Amino acid sequence: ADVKLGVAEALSGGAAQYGQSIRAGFQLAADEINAAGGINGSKLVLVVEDEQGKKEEAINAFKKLIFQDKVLMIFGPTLSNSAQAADPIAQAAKVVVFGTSNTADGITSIGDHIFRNSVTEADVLPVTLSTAAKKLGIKKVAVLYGNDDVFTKSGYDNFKKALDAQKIAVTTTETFAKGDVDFKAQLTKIKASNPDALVLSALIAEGAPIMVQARQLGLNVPVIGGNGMNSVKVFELAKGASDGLWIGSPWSIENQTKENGAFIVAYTQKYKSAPDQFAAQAYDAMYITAQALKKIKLTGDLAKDRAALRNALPDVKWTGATGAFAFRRATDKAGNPAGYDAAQTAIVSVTKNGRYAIEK
Amino acid sequence: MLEQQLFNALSLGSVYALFALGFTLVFGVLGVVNLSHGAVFMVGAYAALQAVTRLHLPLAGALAVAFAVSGLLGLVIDVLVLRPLRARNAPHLIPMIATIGLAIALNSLAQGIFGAENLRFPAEVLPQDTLNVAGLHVTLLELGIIALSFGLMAVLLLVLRGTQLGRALRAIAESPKAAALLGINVGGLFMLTSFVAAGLGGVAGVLIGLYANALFPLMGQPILHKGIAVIILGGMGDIRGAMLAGLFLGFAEVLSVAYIGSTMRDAVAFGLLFAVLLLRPKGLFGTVNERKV
Amino acid sequence: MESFDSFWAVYSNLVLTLGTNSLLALSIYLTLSCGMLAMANAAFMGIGAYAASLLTMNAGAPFPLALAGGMAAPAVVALLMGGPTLRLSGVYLAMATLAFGEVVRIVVLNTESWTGGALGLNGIPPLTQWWHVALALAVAVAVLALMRRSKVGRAFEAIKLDETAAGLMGIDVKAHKMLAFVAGAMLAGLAGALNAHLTFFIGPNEYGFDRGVEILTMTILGGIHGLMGPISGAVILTLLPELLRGLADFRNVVNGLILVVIVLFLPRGLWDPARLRTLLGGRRA
Amino acid sequence: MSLLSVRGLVVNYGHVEAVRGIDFELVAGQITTLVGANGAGKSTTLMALSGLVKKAAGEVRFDGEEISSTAPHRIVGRGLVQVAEGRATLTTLTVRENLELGAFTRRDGAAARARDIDHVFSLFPRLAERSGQLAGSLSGGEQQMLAIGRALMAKPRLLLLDEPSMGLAPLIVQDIFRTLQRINAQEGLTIFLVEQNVKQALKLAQRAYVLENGRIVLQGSGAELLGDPRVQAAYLGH
Amino acid sequence: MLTLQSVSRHFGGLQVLQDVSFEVPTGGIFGLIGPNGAGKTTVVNLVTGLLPPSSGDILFNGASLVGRPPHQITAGGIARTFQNIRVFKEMTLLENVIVGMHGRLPYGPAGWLLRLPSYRAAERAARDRARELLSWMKLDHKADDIADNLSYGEQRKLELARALATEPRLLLLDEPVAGMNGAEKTELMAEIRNIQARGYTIFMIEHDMRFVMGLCDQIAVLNFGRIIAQGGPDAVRTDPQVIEAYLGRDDEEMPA
Ligand SMILES: Nc1ncnc2c1ncn2[C@@H]1O[C@H](COP(=O)(O)OP(=O)(O)OP(=O)(O)O)[C@@H](O)[C@H]1O
Ligand SMILES: Nc1ncnc2c1ncn2[C@@H]1O[C@H](COP(=O)(O)OP(=O)(O)OP(=O)(O)O)[C@@H](O)[C@H]1O
Ligand SMILES: [Mg+2]
Ligand SMILES: [Mg+2]
Repeated sequence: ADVKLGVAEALSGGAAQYGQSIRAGFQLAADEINAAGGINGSKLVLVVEDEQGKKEEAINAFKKLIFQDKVLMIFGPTLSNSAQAADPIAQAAKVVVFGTSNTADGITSIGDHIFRNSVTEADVLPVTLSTAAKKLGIKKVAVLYGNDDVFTKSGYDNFKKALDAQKIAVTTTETFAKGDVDFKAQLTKIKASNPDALVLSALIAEGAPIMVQARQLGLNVPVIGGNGMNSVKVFELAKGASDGLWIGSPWSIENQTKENGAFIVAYTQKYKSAPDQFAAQAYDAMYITAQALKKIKLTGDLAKDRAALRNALPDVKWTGATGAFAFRRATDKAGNPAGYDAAQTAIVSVTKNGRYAIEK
Repeated sequence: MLEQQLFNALSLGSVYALFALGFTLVFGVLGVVNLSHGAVFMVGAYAALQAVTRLHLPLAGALAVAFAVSGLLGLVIDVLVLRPLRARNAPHLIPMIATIGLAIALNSLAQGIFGAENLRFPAEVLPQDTLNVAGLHVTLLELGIIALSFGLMAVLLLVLRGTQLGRALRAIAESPKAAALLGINVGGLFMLTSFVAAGLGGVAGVLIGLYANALFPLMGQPILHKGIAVIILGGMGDIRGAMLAGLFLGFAEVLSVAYIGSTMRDAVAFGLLFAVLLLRPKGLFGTVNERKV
Repeated sequence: MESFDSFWAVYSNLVLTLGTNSLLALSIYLTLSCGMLAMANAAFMGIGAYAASLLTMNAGAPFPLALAGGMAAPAVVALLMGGPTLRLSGVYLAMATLAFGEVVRIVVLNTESWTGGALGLNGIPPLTQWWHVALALAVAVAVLALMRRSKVGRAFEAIKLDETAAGLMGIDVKAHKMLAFVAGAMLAGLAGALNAHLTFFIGPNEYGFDRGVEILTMTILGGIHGLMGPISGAVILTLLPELLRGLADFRNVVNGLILVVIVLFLPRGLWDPARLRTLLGGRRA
Repeated sequence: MSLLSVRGLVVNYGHVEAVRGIDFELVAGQITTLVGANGAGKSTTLMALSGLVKKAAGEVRFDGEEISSTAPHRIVGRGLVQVAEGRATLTTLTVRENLELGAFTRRDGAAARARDIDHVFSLFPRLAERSGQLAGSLSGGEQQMLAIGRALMAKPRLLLLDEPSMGLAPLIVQDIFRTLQRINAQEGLTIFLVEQNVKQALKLAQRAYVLENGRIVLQGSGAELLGDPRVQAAYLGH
Repeated sequence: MLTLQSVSRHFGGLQVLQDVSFEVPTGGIFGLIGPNGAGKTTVVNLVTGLLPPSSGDILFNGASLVGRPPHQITAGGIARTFQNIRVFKEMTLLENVIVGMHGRLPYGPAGWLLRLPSYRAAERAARDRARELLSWMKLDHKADDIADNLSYGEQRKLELARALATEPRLLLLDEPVAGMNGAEKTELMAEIRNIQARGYTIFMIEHDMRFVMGLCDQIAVLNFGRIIAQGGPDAVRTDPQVIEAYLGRDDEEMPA
């Protein structure tokens, strides 16, 4: 019998560009696995739902996947907000939910059926910052972040913790809002505060124009970016102004491992465009799940199979596009064991002449 | 720093005004808050991108394509949606709801065709170099946007105030029936207005797309929100009002970043807007047009 | 029975959302029925949602008390802002109320210690039961229906049709507008409180411009010639995306076009008693 | 010589039958009047002639050509111009701009327009004093003068007037009727006048029609109808 | 009953009323005439609280009306009709009239929420009274029609019925017969006399001289914001200033 896996991602609306990458990553991995014989002879079938990046839709999509389509488990949703709303549904129904792009704190505290392989910014940003600071001799930085978005705001929170911990002074902290097109007011102010570097928590949609406008204003300091800036699109969107961006992530398009190379080639062939981190993490998540599925025997009794998968998943070790991967137990608010986060090391790279160069 | 911020404010204000001019024209003449103007803006930007990447047109050509494509879209919307609603005497919020539906459809259509991710114009389209003018960092594009928005305002004002066409448009704005009795082709001028306003929206889409270095299917939405604020603050359909309110919003935003703090930017801007409306209940240039009892 | 259970398991949320959206549509119907295009309902919904969630999460308040708080908080805010704002008319009122909503959103973003800022509030207990929503909707409809037949409802209608003339009929225009505005805020707050306890999580961006426009769209699409109008609008607008799920990537294209078509063919809204009457062949006595 | 002839004109608003099949002629160079009670269908008739409401049946010939399906702006272009009920002046435009717009369908240039504006000013000197003022700030009588002056700017061959005396002071009413008479006498302009001020209208008109419930029930010369006892009872309040 | 004490009003630089004083005695019909734009409607707007006077005082039965909102002035016993008809077009005639009784319905929120007897009784009484008022205006056969479908003249009568519904002691009529023909005017004249006979005081603005002269026992003439004459119909009719400014020196009889 086929193995039905649910995919609930934002395929339309403002988060669609991430959701679509993610779907592409899943599809690629599932096709590869099926082509290689599937799971103990059964094919992986993806049941894809659009959750539009809205929490109500995510809840509806989860319920449909769990109760109507009777999937074995669910991948998604795209945004942390939606995860906060929808993951409790899966937890209550004792269905594994595997997030590949939810980086906000607290998601895996929801319960013991919540998994993710997205490395949280709490893990990555301190490394990025310390590497850049050491190599560049940075003493004081200006901070710029999007304050109306969970992703960029929690990135900022983690940057702030790391800056405090590493005793780096902050000259000024500025914010912008999603959808802004002009950042010159903030950048002019930042330039006047004379920082050694600009710490930037933004998604690429705003991050790229920020880089361009900073350079236009003569603000030529290095930019230390969060997870959201880790995309080859920066070379295109900030063409001519993309140098000097430091980012940390488990995945880099320049990471020359065998697994990553194979992924990039396969992805580029299938979709005619370069993959990003969202696709890479989705791709790996599918393989991680496949490892667990291979270890269990599917009985056709849905509740039993779901429980078996839940129990097999935490032990999976896998080396994929994002490097060596294992799960790490998270705790809930009371400190009791809950879901599973990713244990992975970050790669720090810096942009130069239209490429990422790995620094560490 | 102050000089630079003032210039930033001027160029941001001009960005808002550029968008708002076409928007307020439809509002003024057709009396419709056309919430598909953001989508039309986006269509113009994508059309120009196609013109540049596929037809290898220079910027001027791309702008012309954007004007034509968006303008035609505006025309089609007028003929297929707004005109039938006028003919049916639809209550006044109904056309607005129709344009919301259109915006949803157009935005998703663009996503279906071009994908959700950000695209941009090739860097060769417009030199991005910074000029140093009197200690200010200024780009060619910013100067262009400022000049264009002021120029457009001047042209629109000249047309509206000084020509028979302009007088006819103002007549329609006040009363289509009275205008028809003067021999004015009301339906035709509605179409012309829709075409020109949407065309201007498309041109704004290209320039603001260049400015932000990003095109994406929902690119019209954030600026639509600001645009609504601008045209209402300016006073129903008033061209000078739209320009002034655009600048007002630009200055409010930039100066609140500079002197109050960027987290409070939108609160200050919208708080000011709120305050201005309380002082001038019909916007900056709106006349209290209610007929006496 | 089993088929109902499985239906409920999949669609309970959708059905309850129909209820809360209907409350929202009624809330803006209230102000529209008094001639005001006030667009602060999304903000009021947010204020209600935050107030109620903070009451249950931080103060451990029982659910009924939280719901009451979720209605009272926006009512107080409406009362305070109504004074200066309600003398504006038409789109100017719409803009001022939208601007107010924007300010509320930014206040929420900037009061992180209370509201969680952009991160929102997580782990809201799912206390909303189906009968809470049903009861709230039933009570709201009953009160509004009774109101429509009283001097208050007539006063609203008169103000909508001609404010000056209404004042000269002895109607206290300001007070009635304020009543409609505050009552609308309470309904929106109730919807927000119920919704928050249905979805585990709330964040400030849910209560912005788009939500405000969505609420307005439901009401206008449904029609404002009776209470069934807003409710039918809410139902259509909530169900349509679900019904079109099969269309995948292009569902919003169809969704948007359906809106346009409905409006083109039913410009007075889905629920139009006058049209129903002519359809049924009857005429007003 | 009839400038305009109407045969079997029917106009409905949904279920309401406003005009139920009327025939009449307007003779070139004459003043013709149409009188009738409130809601008789007078304004509807004028609107139908101007193309602003659609006829359900019948034909309208203007200068020999069928115009009942022609677009309103084309009808104005041919010289059939209406001064609508309730002084449809454009309140947000100035007096001069209103007059300029009156000449919208003309293509004979700004100089000709300026000449004609002076002509209107000579007919209505009050307008000259207020040429730069917004029309909305004029008194009722002045707005009515403006509306007539603006219609004259189109160089009409046929001028339709819908209750030009409504709400005006007696002095102004006399003024306006005198002016209409003068324009008709001096320039030979054909005028079709709808009035509630039945006595004045009948005195002025060479020919008159009485409309009741959408039907023409009486016709004759102005003087004949003025003496008709039925008219006296129904419209003059004797 | 109504007293204006040197009332002035300007709009920006435009002086519309200057030192206007007159007194409307109880029980009669008082006329205000004058050229277009003289400020007549403005007087009514000042009295009904739609506009505040720039200076001067307006007294109703000895109490000042200045600064009171329109609904209180209505509650105090003044009602009006409008020069440009302002009926509630989408309501039925009956509803239009019942709206006029708003302040006279003695039930509170508990009444309508619980449909208490007080509510039912008041609503029933309002309905009956509304039908009665409509029958005064000979409109009762159209009570359930939508007001928008009425002809012009009927809408004017509906406005009158609606104004009466507020139970006023003083009725202000702004050009009640504009747009009516002679027969209709004659009919309305009789109805206004009936209303007066029922004990109402009437103040009216009208350009139709036969109507004004036939009905009013006192007339004031306003020109450029000043009262230029006041007195009985015959005195006003022959006043040279009034003829000069308003009536005109027509050799023919006045327009009817
Ligand atoms: N837009 C409309 N919709 C429906 N019915 C209408 C409309 N306009 C006019 N009517 C109806 O058509 C009939 C004729 O109206 P019309 O305005 O032609 O009368 P009129 O003779 O000009 O009256 P008045 O002297 O009051 O101006 C009336 O019964 C009126 O109620
Ligand atoms: N709200 C206002 N703002 C500015 N000017 C006004 C306003 N209301 C009235 N006016 C002006 O005041 C003057 C007097 O107007 P009013 O309406 O009182 O005249 P009226 O005597 O009633 O004239 P009519 O007989 O034409 O109705 C006019 O010049 C008018 O334009
Ligand atoms: Mg008429
Ligand atoms: Mg008046």
